[in-house]
Amino acid sequence: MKFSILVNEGPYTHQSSDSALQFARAVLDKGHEIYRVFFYHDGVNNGTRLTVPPVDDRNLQKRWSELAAAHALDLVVCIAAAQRRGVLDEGEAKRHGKGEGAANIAPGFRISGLGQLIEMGIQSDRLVVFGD
Amino acid sequence: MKFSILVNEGPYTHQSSDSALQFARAVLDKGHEIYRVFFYHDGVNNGTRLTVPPVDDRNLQKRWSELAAAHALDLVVCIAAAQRRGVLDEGEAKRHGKGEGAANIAPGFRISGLGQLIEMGIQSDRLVVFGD
Amino acid sequence: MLHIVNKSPFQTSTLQSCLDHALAGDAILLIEDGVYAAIRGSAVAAAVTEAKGKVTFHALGPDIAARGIAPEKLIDGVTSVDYGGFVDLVAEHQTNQAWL
Amino acid sequence: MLHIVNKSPFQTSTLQSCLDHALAGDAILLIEDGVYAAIRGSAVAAAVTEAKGKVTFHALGPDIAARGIAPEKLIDGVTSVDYGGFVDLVAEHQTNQAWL
Amino acid sequence: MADVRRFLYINRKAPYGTIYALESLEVVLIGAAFEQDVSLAFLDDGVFQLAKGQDTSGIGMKGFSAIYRALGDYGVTKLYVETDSLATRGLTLDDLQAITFEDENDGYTEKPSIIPVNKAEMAKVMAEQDVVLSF
Amino acid sequence: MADVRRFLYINRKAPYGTIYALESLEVVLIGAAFEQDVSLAFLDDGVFQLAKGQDTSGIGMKGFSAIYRALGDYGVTKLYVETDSLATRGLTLDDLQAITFEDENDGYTEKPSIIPVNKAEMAKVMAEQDVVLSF
Repeated sequence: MKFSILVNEGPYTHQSSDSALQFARAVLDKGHEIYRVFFYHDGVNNGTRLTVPPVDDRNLQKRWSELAAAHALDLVVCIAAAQRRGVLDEGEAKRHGKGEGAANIAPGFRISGLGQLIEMGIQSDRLVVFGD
Repeated sequence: MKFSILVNEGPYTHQSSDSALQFARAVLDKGHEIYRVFFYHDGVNNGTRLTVPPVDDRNLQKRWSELAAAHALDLVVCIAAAQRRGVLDEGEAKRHGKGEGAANIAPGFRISGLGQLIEMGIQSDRLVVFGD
Repeated sequence: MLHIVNKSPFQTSTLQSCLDHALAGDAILLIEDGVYAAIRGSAVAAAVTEAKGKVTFHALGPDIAARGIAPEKLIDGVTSVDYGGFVDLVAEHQTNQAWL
Repeated sequence: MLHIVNKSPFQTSTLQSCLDHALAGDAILLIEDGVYAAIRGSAVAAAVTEAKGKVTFHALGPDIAARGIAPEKLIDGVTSVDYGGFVDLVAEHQTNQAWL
Repeated sequence: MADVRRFLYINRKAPYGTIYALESLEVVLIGAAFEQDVSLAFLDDGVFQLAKGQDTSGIGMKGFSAIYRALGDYGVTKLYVETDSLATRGLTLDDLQAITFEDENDGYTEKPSIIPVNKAEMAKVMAEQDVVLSF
Repeated sequence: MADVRRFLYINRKAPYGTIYALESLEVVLIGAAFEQDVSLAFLDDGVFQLAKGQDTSGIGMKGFSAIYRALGDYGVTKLYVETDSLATRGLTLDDLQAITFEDENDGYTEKPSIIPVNKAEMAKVMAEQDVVLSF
């Protein structure tokens, strides 16, 4: 079965991202497919490479990036929500004059439009929302 | 009278930052002093220079930076909370190997420890908390 | 003590908890979604009206206007204040507590 | 329909709203702070027990354990599932709805 | 049109206190281009989103209540509003702004987009969907 | 010691669902170095923070309930717990972990840090403070 996941909250502050990650792993363990994971609202903050959690704590961005690498997941960060909250890829950082090296999108995440959220609602058998 | 303000939530997602800003302006208008504004939890996200809100919307980071510049406010971002969420100054960005130009702390904000929060509780006549 | 409530009383139990812990003579300031508690005729209006005998109620005018609550929809005795009035309330009370 | 509730029933009215809108035969899955609704003897236990005649209740075991709720404290008839069971519940129901 | 799905956007949160109402609306506007069968549900504090007379000038935030009135132009014409939720909050349908659309199947007659429903009817609306999005 | 203030940390949120409980605790630990008069209030869902037997291995998050037991070593010895909040949640004091401190003014006798209070007593605790921090 084709699953998609919507993550509405950032890492650490709410459990949403942790729950979504555990759910994603279980979906894959059960032999299902993950069509896409979409990050909206503060959820876009899961995709910043600048987080430095305490050494004895989990690194949620890395967990997402690693899961994406291992299973060729499509992790999409909403562009409008990301701009509001300061998550930019190289093109965005350049366009908005944020300076060389300012792009903070993490490996395995890509920035795209809200259409990707609607599309995953159309293309997936199941869509599960994690939020506050 | 000496006021201090604690902001627990990031920009846009909750009204807290807007309310705190309006409150800070009113404190100054009334002739009081602002000892410090401390940003904790997701509140640290008020201090990223990478946000690009829609052109017809307010830019909260700029509003804070401008208020700080106009009134010599002390805007302090909690270092532990900021590391968890990916807000870094140049020293932090370098120490954690995030690459040249990655520092995203906005003008007028500084990163420091939680002791600054306790200290403002001791030194201020009034402390007001804005959060979720 | 000044109690500051920023949550809708229909969504969370925060206002009720505040009312349960406010002492006679305390003031309660409703801000953000908390101002919805000031609407006349709602399911929580009776609790607010009853508490008025013990505490004073204030609500942030700009938040009321933002939410489209007409002045005539406010419960009698709830005082509307602007941000300057918010500052005054904080200054007048030695301690304040945000009910987050 | 599978309803997913992640809020404490003591803090917000979310579970009550979900119960008010669930149809006979629906399933409710409690996750995150939502699992507190499964504690026996609480102020919301009666509402959960009553709803059991209409809907089935499931609660995420890892969230129950994280919060220190002992298995014997769970209301009878609330099924504990792991993340795999969560996936199965979603798969078994054509639609699901998160009560955020 | 083989793949038309019934999308329901759940609105249970008040505007301005948090951004969910606004960002939900942004999804609805983008989603309108996908020619799906779209409905919006307003219940619990979500009914406050439709209150008339919203004036955000004093809080320094952009108001967005006018966008709801533009939904008809995007082909989003089914706004289910729960009357029980209104009553709990001391509101009636008269406290909501008028939202209409021009029915292209009926000579572009102007018709109301707001569909008042009680709790039981709202439950049925929810049960009839393919994709339920909540924010 | 001219400037000793009464600090009260309000805990009204459950652990793990959100980070507030943990990050509040981090403030308490740092604040302990400042030699103020520190109290913690646990009411509403905050009482869940002290539940015994918390095992977070299944949710991929770090548990932090042990930190409460270390508070005594930091000189934080007044944990007011509202019994009405416990009862509403189907809990009793027995469902909480034991938290103690060694009283240096009483030959380092081990004493309980948890002070059960009812609603009215909690209201009085709140009223006696200089600085009230909530997260």
